[in-house]
Amino acid sequence: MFRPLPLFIGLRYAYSKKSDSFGRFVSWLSMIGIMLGSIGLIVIMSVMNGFENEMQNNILQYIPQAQITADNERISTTEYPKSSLPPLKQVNNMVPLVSGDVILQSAKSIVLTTMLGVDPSKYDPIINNVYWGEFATLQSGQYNIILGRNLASQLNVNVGDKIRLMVPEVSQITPVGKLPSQRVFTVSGLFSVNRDIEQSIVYLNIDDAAKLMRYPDNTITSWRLYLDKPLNIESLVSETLPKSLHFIDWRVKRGELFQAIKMEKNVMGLLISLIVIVAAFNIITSLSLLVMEKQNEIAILKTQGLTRKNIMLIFVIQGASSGIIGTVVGCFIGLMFALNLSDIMSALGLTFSGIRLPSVVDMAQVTVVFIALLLLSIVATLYPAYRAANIQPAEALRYE
Amino acid sequence: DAKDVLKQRLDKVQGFYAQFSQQVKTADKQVIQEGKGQLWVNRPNYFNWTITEPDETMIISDNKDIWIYTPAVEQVTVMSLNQAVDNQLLLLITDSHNKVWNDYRVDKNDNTFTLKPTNNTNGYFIISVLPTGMIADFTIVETDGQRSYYELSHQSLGIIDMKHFKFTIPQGVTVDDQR
Amino acid sequence: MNNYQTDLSSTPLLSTVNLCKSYQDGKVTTHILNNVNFSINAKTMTSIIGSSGSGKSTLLHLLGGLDTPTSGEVIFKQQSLNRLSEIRKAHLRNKEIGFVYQFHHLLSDFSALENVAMPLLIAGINAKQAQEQAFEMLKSVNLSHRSKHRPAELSGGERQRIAIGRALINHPSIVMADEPTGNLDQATAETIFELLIELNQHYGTAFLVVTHDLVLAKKMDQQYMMSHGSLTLHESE
Amino acid sequence: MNNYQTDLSSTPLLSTVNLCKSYQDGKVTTHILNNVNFSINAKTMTSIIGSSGSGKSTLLHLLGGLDTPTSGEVIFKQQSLNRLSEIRKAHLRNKEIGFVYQFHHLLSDFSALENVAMPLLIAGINAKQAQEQAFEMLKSVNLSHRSKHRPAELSGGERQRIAIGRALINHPSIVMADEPTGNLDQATAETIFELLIELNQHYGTAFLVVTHDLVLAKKMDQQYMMSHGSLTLHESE
Amino acid sequence: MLALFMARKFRQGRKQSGMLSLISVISTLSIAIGIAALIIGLSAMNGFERELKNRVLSVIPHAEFYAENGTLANWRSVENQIAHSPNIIASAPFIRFSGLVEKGTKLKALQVQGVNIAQEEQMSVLPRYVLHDKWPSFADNQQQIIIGAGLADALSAKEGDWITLLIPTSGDSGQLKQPKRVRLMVVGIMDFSGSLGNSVAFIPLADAQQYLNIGDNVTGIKVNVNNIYRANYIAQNTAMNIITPLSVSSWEVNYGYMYHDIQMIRQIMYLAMVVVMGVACFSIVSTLVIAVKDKQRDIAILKTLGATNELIRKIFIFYGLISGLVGSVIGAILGIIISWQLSNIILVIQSLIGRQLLNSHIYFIDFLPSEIHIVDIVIVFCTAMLLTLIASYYPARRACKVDPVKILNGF
Repeated sequence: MFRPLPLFIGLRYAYSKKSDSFGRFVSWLSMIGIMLGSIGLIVIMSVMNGFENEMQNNILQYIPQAQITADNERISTTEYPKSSLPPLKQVNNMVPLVSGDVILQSAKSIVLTTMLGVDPSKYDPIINNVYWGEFATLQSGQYNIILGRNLASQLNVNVGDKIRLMVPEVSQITPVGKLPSQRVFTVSGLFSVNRDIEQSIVYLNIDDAAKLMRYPDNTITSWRLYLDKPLNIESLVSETLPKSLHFIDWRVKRGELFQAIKMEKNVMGLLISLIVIVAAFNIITSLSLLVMEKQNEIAILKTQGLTRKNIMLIFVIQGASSGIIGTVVGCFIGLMFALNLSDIMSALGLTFSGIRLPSVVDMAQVTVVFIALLLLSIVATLYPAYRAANIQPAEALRYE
Repeated sequence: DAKDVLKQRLDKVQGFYAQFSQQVKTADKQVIQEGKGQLWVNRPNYFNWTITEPDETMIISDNKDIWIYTPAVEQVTVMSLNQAVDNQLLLLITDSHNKVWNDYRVDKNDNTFTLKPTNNTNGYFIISVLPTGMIADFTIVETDGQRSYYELSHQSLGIIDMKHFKFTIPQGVTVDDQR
Repeated sequence: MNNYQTDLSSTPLLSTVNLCKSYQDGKVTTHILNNVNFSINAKTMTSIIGSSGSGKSTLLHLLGGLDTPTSGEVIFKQQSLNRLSEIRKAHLRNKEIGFVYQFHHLLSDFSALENVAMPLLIAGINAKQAQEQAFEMLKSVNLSHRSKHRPAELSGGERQRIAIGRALINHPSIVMADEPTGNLDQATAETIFELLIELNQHYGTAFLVVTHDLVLAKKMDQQYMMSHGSLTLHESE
Repeated sequence: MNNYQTDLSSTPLLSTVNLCKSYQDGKVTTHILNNVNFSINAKTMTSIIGSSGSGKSTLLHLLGGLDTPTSGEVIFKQQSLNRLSEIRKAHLRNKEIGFVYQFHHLLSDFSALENVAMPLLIAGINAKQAQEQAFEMLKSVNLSHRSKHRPAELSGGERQRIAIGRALINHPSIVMADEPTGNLDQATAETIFELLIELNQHYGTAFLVVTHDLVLAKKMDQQYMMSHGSLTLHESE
Repeated sequence: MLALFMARKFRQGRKQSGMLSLISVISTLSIAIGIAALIIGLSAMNGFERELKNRVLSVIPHAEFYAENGTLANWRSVENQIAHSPNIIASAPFIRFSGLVEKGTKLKALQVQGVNIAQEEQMSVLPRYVLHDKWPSFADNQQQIIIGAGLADALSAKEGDWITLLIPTSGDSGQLKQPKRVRLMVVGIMDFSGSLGNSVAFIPLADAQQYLNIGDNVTGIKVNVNNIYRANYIAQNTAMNIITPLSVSSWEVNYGYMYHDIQMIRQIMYLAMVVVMGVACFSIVSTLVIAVKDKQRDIAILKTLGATNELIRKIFIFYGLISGLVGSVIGAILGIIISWQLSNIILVIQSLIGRQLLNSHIYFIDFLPSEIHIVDIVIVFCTAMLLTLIASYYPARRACKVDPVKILNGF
């Protein structure tokens, strides 16, 4: 006996032993349906976040996330010094960069990759991944190069070996044919991150790179921006820049893979939401069943002056209770699963084609799923509750 | 025929010096490079091609190897003469007995001669040589229609001092030896 | 305690003005009530006799505002029910009118005490106070020893007395009873009837009892006869 | 046509031996019938009068095998129903006993013809033949013009006649009618009653009619009075 | 069948109580959703598997044998031995090297395969994917090359264009020679409409030997096996009883993950949909229970007319089966129609959102294939009907328990 009344009656109907066991069995089932749906949604989303996050840590962290450059992809540091650039939010560092597509040729093989001409004194994420040689060896005029482990093995070179570096974009047409700007470099270090990055970038000294690119003095390819959250590049790119400058963002080269992951996330989400929709349908049917069962008692409550609104409230509470419990329990279990997915997976001996499933929980997403399911459970009760409120007492009581 | 006439004229000049200006256009007539520099030639197979624009480069053949020196990156690349298969025009000009002549058909139109490769896989050359053997200009046409036009000026004919064809490696320059 | 000694003794508590009601069942419309005119004074005991299916229950539902008449009016304390909003009618049913049916219609999931207290809870009275008043009512229907039991554990007579207690808990001006003793054996019916009379004297609540039991009907202050949808005053005593 | 001129004239078609029935409702047992002993001969019309709730319908259901007595026996054609299996009793209801209720109880989803033919279909007779026989029956209750109509489109009287037709379609030995004219106005009640008598003569089916209408009851061969669970023969004529 | 006739009549008659008709619509709908989604999903997976076979497994060799290091010298005897090993249905020598290709200012990395033209025709369906059937004009010693569509787009090269192949040349004393530049004419373009064609090129075997000047050596021997899914196992066995040391690799190394992913998604989809159908069938249960309650009076009447419990149970089982059947048929039809037109539907969607759903740089096909297998539909249908039967059993049993006495004498 507690206030408010609809809650008191609704919950008593939901969990009283006496009421027809079958009705409660069906509402149990819709609770399980919603629970399965919420677990599925949360786990799938977290795994997809995991993939995105892994992508972000493995790839976006190392390749230039965003760059500011002027016409034909070069910018003079005298005309646009670092100080002249507007402060941009979520940018935590800005360093000069000379970059371009280069051909690396060794005795054994010839590969295409991207060179990053960097100033060794400034920060670069690869520093603590150099496992052989020193990042500091990239001094100007030394013509040293630091390769990824995978690339080095493809070229069959080691620290100390010589490889030829050619810049196809910058070539000079001579009577002896087209001579690409090229030079022999000495491998002065190797880094190891992951197969993708080890093949995608090589490090040179910024001045050596500028010479190779035949840049005039004080000219670099771009100002390289380090972002807090490279994944939401949209907000950065929309900021205004001085007239002749423009952004280059990582999506130019790497956007496709992210699109694919996002697409897969949506498709999986759709699939799982089918379970939730059908479970919501189940709430409607099981609640209607209960309304049919309780027809006479509703009539009596009406004779005692219970208003239609309260009757509706009773059945919303009654119906939603299974949905809400299903959602709460489902989201909780889903969260637990998502948070320590790998241990659960290994415990069960499940592996998805051998790869470890990364899982990162994004609380914002979980809350959205939680609220959406709560709303769905409540909305699903509206129709039967409305029917209950509209029961004609005269008719219900007449049959008795 | 035209080939003999061309050979005869070229043999008249044992060596010469000239300044050149270069203009390279794509098939759709877009200028993609303009250059300047000087040229020293001693037949057979000696030439020194010093480009001052767009990037300073020296291409020197001492009848055995070709030295390509790019001061900007402090490096000289050396490869054997016959290895530089990429462009036979210089060989044609500097050595009329070279067997490479057999791969070319020559047509004559007044003082301009067009040399077309027999298996017409690569491009072709157009060269205008005055009866005195002095080369006024020449054009290299690539298979994709790209045309490099070289105009010679300030020619002075006569044997060139051999020092122009001897490359001494400057201090601190890396040698990219491809022989 | 609701002050029931209002100056109503002159004007009737409840009256109907040529009240009609008919049901559309497929192509056939059956006329249940045609032109019923009658009135009930406060604190009186009135009975309506008629065979089952003669429209007695329909009349009760119309008087209680549970159903809307096809034509005509029901006046309760000088207010016509037709003009009241649904919420005002619900409020009226909660405060002014009690219902008792042949079948007890108690809420099977609630204890006897909770069933009796329900109208109070609906009226918004807090749980503790509602429980006390309900317990008082259970005493006056001498069932205080059964307050915790569920309807299923009670006898027919006991259930009917709980139903009556529930109908009176809010001290309504009138209680509509539709065949209250219909399901009971002779003896229990008698005790129930005595209880009604006693509560009428004690709380001054008017009773409108629909029954097919002529014996009980005669004991009321006023008797009406209902046959085929029309109501006639039945002179007696 | 079922050959009803069996040598039953001497032994009673249907009889009860101190039949009792009581309902356990929570802790309370209400005794509906106590020690009913009576018998009905084939082809006779018998009526039972009694107030509603006096156990008339319960008796009918026990006689029809729809309900099992608390004690005592119902004998139908020398067979005690208690010993029959559920299926045999269902078979008996299908072939030997017809039911007619106050409320017509027709199947709202089926046409009049289909309603009447239903017992035949249940008995396993093929649809075409069942329809023919049903049409014949509709003629004998002069409703052949309404065969395609649904119950919703028929009047009260028409619906009751369809119900009677349905009860007789399988030429049962006896038809139990529970207040068959309860819902009808006086005139229609008369015609229905004449129809019953006519069908009794025509098919020789015994009728056991439960009614509170003394006038109709008197027209039967035998009258019984039911009050408070016991049955007494009511001398008349 | 009386029960069926009754069930059908009862179902039609359910119009009156609004709630019941809506509920039965909902339950039929949820079954239809479950079935349609499952059929579409399974057809899509069948489609992917078919495309995997046609576009990938029938083009790349099932397995390859190559020398421990460098090139295979006496490859003819090795090929002979391999060809006669069990389960090997075809074999051919091949050369593979990675290099760069340049056209004008554009430069791309690629993997070049030297193939024996005649043997390739038997081993793979590659010729079928060369556009404007240019395959016949592909001949030895013509400085010809066939490149993938993805590569052609990247270089904006079309048939007849000349491209320069940069091949690494290692001088004998190991110093770094200028990469060898070979001018080749694009004689044909292969369109796999998927990621396979992005970095692949074919040249005649003899030409490859000449460019790499490895004389008569080859990189290795490629084979097709009779059971593609045991390619690795067969290759390992064959290599064991051949004296020359050979290392082995099979399609599973680079493309196996595609096959396993398809199977995994298929399992997940089937599981999810069985849950959906299970939950859907239970809304049938509640619909039936409501129907039983709604038809309580009719059941009582039928009992008075002598209907046995068995008949009543059959009536309501049919009642459930009919709603299940209606749901399943709608679902199946919907599923079949959508699966049949899946590729076009996706194209329409793509044009609406303006973006390619399956990006040809990442997925091995850039369209959504679909192939309806009758067996899938039969299984799905039977599962649905079975679940409906189970779901109908409980309410049918409740229908028999209706006590006519309670209902009929209520008046």
